[in-house]
Amino acid sequence: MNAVTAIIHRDLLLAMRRKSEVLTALFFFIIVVSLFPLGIGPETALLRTIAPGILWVAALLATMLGLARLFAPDHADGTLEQMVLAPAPLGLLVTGKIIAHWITTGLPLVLLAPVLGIQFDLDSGALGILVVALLLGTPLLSLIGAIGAALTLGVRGGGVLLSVLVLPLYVPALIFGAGAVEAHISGLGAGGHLSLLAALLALAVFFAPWATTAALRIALE
Amino acid sequence: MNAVTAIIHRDLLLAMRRKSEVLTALFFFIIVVSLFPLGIGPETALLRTIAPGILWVAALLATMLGLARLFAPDHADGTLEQMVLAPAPLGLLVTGKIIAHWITTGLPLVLLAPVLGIQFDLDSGALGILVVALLLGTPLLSLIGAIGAALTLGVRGGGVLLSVLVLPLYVPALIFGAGAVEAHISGLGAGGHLSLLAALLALAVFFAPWATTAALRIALE
Amino acid sequence: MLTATGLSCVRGERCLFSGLDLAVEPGEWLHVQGENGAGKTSLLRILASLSPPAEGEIRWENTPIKALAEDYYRDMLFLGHHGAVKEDLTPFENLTLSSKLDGTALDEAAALKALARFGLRGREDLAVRFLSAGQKRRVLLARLAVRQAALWILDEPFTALDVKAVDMLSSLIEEHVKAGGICILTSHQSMPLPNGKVLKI
Amino acid sequence: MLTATGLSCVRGERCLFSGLDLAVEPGEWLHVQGENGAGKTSLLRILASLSPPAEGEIRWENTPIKALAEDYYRDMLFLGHHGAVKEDLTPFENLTLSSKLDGTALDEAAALKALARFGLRGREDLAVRFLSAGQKRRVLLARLAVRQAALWILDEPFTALDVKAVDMLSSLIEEHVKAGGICILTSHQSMPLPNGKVLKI
Amino acid sequence: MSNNKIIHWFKFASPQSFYPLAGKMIPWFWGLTAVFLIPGLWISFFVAPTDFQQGEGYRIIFIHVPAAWMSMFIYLVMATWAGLGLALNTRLSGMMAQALAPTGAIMAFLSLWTGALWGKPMWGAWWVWDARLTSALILFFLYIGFIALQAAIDDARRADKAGAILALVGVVNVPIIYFSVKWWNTLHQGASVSLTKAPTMATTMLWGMLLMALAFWMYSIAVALTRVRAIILEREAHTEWVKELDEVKA
Amino acid sequence: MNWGSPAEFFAMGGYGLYVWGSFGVCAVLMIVEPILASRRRSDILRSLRRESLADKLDSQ
Ligand code: HEM
Ligand SMILES: Nc1ncnc2c1ncn2[C@@H]1O[C@H](COP(=O)(O)OP(=O)(O)OP(=O)(O)O)[C@@H](O)[C@H]1O
Ligand SMILES: Nc1ncnc2c1ncn2[C@@H]1O[C@H](COP(=O)(O)OP(=O)(O)OP(=O)(O)O)[C@@H](O)[C@H]1O
Ligand SMILES: [Mg+2]
Ligand SMILES: [Mg+2]
Repeated sequence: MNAVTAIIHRDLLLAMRRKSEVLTALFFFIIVVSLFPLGIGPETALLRTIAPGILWVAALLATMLGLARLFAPDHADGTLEQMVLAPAPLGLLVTGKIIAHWITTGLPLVLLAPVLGIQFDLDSGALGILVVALLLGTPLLSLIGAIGAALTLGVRGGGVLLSVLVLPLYVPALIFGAGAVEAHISGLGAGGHLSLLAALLALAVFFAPWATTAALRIALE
Repeated sequence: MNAVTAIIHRDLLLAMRRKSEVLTALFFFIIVVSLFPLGIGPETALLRTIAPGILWVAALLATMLGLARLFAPDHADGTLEQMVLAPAPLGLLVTGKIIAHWITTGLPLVLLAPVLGIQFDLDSGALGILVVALLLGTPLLSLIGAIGAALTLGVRGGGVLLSVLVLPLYVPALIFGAGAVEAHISGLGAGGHLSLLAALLALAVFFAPWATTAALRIALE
Repeated sequence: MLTATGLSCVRGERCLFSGLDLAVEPGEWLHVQGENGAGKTSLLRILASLSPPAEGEIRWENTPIKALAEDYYRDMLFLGHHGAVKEDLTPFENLTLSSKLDGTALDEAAALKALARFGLRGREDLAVRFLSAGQKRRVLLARLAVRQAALWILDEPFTALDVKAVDMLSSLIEEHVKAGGICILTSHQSMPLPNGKVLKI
Repeated sequence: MLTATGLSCVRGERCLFSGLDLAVEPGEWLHVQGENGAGKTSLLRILASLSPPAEGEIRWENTPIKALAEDYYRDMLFLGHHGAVKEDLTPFENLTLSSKLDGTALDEAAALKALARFGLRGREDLAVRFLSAGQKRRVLLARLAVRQAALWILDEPFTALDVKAVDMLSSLIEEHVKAGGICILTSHQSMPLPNGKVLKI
Repeated sequence: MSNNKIIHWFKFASPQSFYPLAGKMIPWFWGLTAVFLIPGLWISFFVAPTDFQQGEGYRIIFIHVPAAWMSMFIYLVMATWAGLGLALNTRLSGMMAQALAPTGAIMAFLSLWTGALWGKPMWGAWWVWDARLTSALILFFLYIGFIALQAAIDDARRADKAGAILALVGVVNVPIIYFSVKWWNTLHQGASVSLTKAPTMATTMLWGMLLMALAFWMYSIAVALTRVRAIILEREAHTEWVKELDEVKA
Repeated sequence: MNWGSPAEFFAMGGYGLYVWGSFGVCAVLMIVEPILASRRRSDILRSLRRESLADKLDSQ
C-alpha cells in the first residue's frame, strides 16, 4: 500500500513539475469542443442536439492524448524496469499510476464539462447527468487506456497505434455516456445508461490493472 | 536542392520502415469520423449537415497527432543537431521535412475523405469541393503545424502543449475549408472560400519554413 | 549465492552464447567481459530476470528466480544503460522517491549525505536534465550507496564518470563485496579489485 | 586554425568558465579535460556553434564562425553524446543518408567498406535498435571515417567501445591529425597520441 | 547615425535603466486610472439613461466593450514587443511581452465573461457560436498558448524567442479570424464606433465607454509595469546592478 | 439620476445578477491582478535580500 501512495505521490509531483501539461490537457478539451461549432456552424438548436456527443468525443480524445505519456517516459528512462524489479507487486504500482493519471486528466475534465455544456445551451438537469456520466466514465477511460498504453510501449509509431487500439475500446463508454445525456434531454430517464456505465467501470477496475501489468511485462522482455 | 531530396527520401524511408504509423494516422481519421454517429445518433439529415465540419475537424486532429513526431525523434537522437550543422541551409531541409510530412499524413487524408463523405450521404459535387478544399488545406496544416512542432521541441509537456498552440492557428483553415463545402451544399458558390484558402496557403509557404527554422535554432541553443 | 546453468541467449537468428554456467558466492564479484555485441548486456538482463533465457535456469540461494519473483527483486539491484532517473525531478527527489518505491524509508539527512558523497553538493535542487552526463550517473551511484541489496548487477557502471568518481565507485563495490555482497558487472576497462572472477563471452 | 578568445559560459546562475582562450593549429589535437560537470560538453557545443557563448568569439581560419555559418559546417564534424543514428534504419542506410545530407555522395562499396572496418560486417542490414551499445557507437565511427572534414569535435567518443574499437578510433584520429586535420575531444581516459595539447577546465 | 546615438537610444531599452523608470511611472498610471475610472463609473451608473430596449442590463457595455478592445489591443502591443525583441535582440522587449500576456488574457476573459452575462438576458443564451464571440475565444486561446509556451521553457532567453515567434504567427491569425465575421451570419452587434461613420450611440453612453476604456488602458499599463519590474528582478537577479539596488541592500 | 433608492440601484431593473456579476468579477480580477503582480516582486526581493545577507555573513 505504501508503494501505491509513493507512486501516486511521485506522479503527482511530476505533474506539478510540469503544471503546464495538466492545464494544457484541459485547454485541449476546450479547444476541441470549440472547433466543432466552427466547422459546423452556429445554429443553437443543432448544436444542442449534438452537444453530448461532442463533449464525450472531446473527453475521449483528451484522455487519449495524455495516455501516450502514461508509461513511455518511465520506459525511456529505465524507471519502468526498476518498477518491475521493485519488491512491491507490479499490479499495485500500475494501479497507482492509473489513479494518478485520472486525477491529473480525468478529474479536471469532469469539473470543466458543465461550463462547456452551458456554451451549448444545455439545461441544468442535463448538465448534472453529464457530470455523473463523466464521473463514471473518465476512470473507465483511464483504466482501458492504460492497457493500450502498455501494449504499445516501445512499439514503433506508438502514439497513433495507441489511439487506433484504444478508441474502439472506448466506444461503449461513449455510447452509454453520451446516451445518458441524450436520454435525459429527450425525456427518457438516464438511469439505465448510467448503471451500465457503472457496471463497465466495476469490470474494468478488476480487469484492467491485471491486463496492464501483463502487457508491461511483455513490453520489457 | 540535393539535400532536400535527400531528406525527403530519408523521411519517406523511415515512414515505410514504420508503415504502421502512416496507416494508423489514417485509421485515426476514420475512427474519429465514425465516433460521431455513435455519440450523436443515426439521423441522416442531421449527419449530412454536420459532415463537412466533422470531416475537417477529424482531419485537423489526425494531422496534429503526427506533428509531435515531426522533429522530436530527430531531436532526441541528435540528428537535428547534425541537420543544423549540415552545409545545406536549414530552411531547405525543414521544407523537405514538411513536404515528407504532408506526403505521409496529408495526402492519404485527401484520398480517403471522399469515401468517408459518401458515408455521410454527401453528393458528388460536395465531395469534389471537399477534396479540393482538403488539397489546399492539408499542406497548410502541415506548414502551420511545423511551426508549433518546432516551438515545443524538447519542452516539457510537449505533446499537449503543441495542440494548444496549433489548434487555434488552424481555425482559419477549418472555417474556410468546412465553409467551402457547406457553401456548396447550401447553393452558394464555394469559390470565395477556396480562393481564401489558397491565399492562406501561399502565405504559409513563404512564411512557415522561415518561422520553423528560427524556432528550431532556438530549440537547439 | 547466484548460480546459472546452461544459459543460452538467441537474438534474431544469432546465438549469442549457449551452455553458459556461472556461480558467484557471497564476497565475490564477477567481471563479464567481451567485445562489443558479444552479449554482455543481454546476459545481465537475463540474470536480472528482465528477459527470459532461451534455455537454462538461474537460481538465487538455490531457488529458481522465477519462483522467487518479488523476493528476488528485494535482494537485487540492477542498473542498466538507462539511468532510471527522472529528468524533471531533482537528484534529491529522485533518490528519496526511488527508495520509497523500494520499500525502504530514507530520511532527508541520509539522502543529502549520499548525494554529497558523490559530489552533488549544490545540485540537490537542480532538475536532473541540467546535469552533465557524469553527474547524472552519480545520482545513480548515490542510489547504489543507500539501497540495501545483496546482489548488484551493473551494466557498464563506469560510463561517463571521471577518475575520482571511478575510484569512489570501485571502493563502493569493494566495500559491498567485503561485507558479503555479490556484484556482477560489465566494463571495458580492467578492474584491479580483490576476489574478482572474470567471465569472457 | 581554430581560435577562441575570452570565451565564457553561464548555465543557470553558475559560471562554468570565463576568459577561456584556445588556439589549435592544423596537425594538432586538443584534449579537453575536467571533472564531471566542469563544462566540457558545454564548451564543445559552443565551439560547434550549437549554442552561443555568453561572451567571447570563435574564429575559424581567422573569420568569426558566425559570419561563416554554412562554410564552417562544411569544414566541421561534431559528434555529441547522442548518436545521431536513426534506430529504425540500418547502419548502411544511416551512413549513406547522413553523407547525402552532408552533400557528399558515398557509393555503396565505400559505405560497406567503412562499416566492415569497424566490425559491423554482418550487421549492415539489421536495424540499429537491435545493435549493442558499442555497435551503435561504431556506426558513428564509420561516419567519421568517410566524412571529409578538417575539424573534428568529439564529445566522449570512447564511450561504450571495447579495447579493439578504442585502438581503431585512436589510430583514426592519429591519421586525421597527421594529414593536417584538427581534432578536439573530451575523454576521461588518457590518450597517448603525438601532437596533443591538453586543456583543463 | 553615429554609434553613440544608437547606444543612447538603447539605454532605455536596458532593464537596468528601465527598472527605476518604471517604478517612477507606476503611481502616475494608477492616478490616471482613477482619474478616468471615477467619472467613467459615474456616467455608467448615474448619468447614462436606461435603454428603452434592454433596460438596465445594457450597463454591462461599460466594461464589456473596453475589455474587448483592450484584449485585442494588448495582443498587438505584445506581438510588437516580441517582434522587436526578436529583431533587435533587446532583453527588455521579451520581458515586456511576458508581462503583458497575463493582463491581455484577463481582458479577453473579462470580455467573454461579461458578454456571457449580457447574452443570457438579451439573447436567452449564455453563449452562441457566433463569429465575434468565437474569435474572442480564439484570442483567449492564443494568449493561453503564449503563456503556456513560455512557462514550459526554463531558459528565459529561449522562452522569449519562442514566444515571440508564436505571437507573430498569431498576429497574422487575428485579423483573419476577426474578418471572417463577414462570411458568417452573426447575432452579435457589429462595430458601432468607427472613425468614418457618425456614432450611432447616445453621446453619454459613448462618453462613458470611452472613459472606461481609457481607465482600462491606464490600468493595463500600470499592472504590466508592476509585473515587468518583478520579471526584471527575477531574470537579472545575479547582476551587479540588482545587488546594488537600495531595496535589495536594505 | 436614474435611481430612486439604493435597493433600486442594486436591483438594476431586474438585471442585478447579470450587471453585478459582470462588474463584480471585473472588480475582483482587477484588484487581485495587481496584488499578485506586486507580490511576485516582493517575493523575489525577499529572496534577493536573504542572499545579500548571506553574502555579507560569508564575507565577515
Ligand atoms: C460571450 C459573449 C460575447 C463576446 C465574446 C463578445 C465579444 C465582443 C467583442 C470582441 C467586442 C469588440 C468588438 C468591436 O468593438 O469591434 C464586443 C463589442 C460589443 N459587444 Fe459583445 N460579446 C459578447 C456578448 C455580447 C452581448 C450579449 C451583447 C449585447 C446584447 C454584446 C454587445 C456588444 C456591443 C454593443 C459591443 C460594442 C460594439 C461597438 O460599439 O463596437 N456583446 N463584444
Ligand atoms: N534481431 C537480431 N538479429 C540479429 N542479431 C541481433 C538481433 N538483436 C540483437 N542482435 C545482436 O545481439 C547482440 C546484443 O548484444 P549486447 O547488447 O548484449 O552486447 P554487449 O556485449 O552488451 O555489447 P556492448 O559492449 O557493445 O554493450 C549484438 O551483437 C546484436 O547485433
Ligand atoms: N540551470 C543550471 N543551473 C545551474 N547549473 C547548471 C544549469 N544547467 C547546467 N548546469 C551545470 O552546468 C554544468 C554542465 O556541464 P557539462 O555538461 O558541460 O559538463 P561536462 O564537463 O561535459 O561533464 P561530464 O564529464 O559529466 O560530461 C553541470 O555542472 C551542471 O550542473
Ligand atoms: Mg552492452
Ligand atoms: Mg559531458
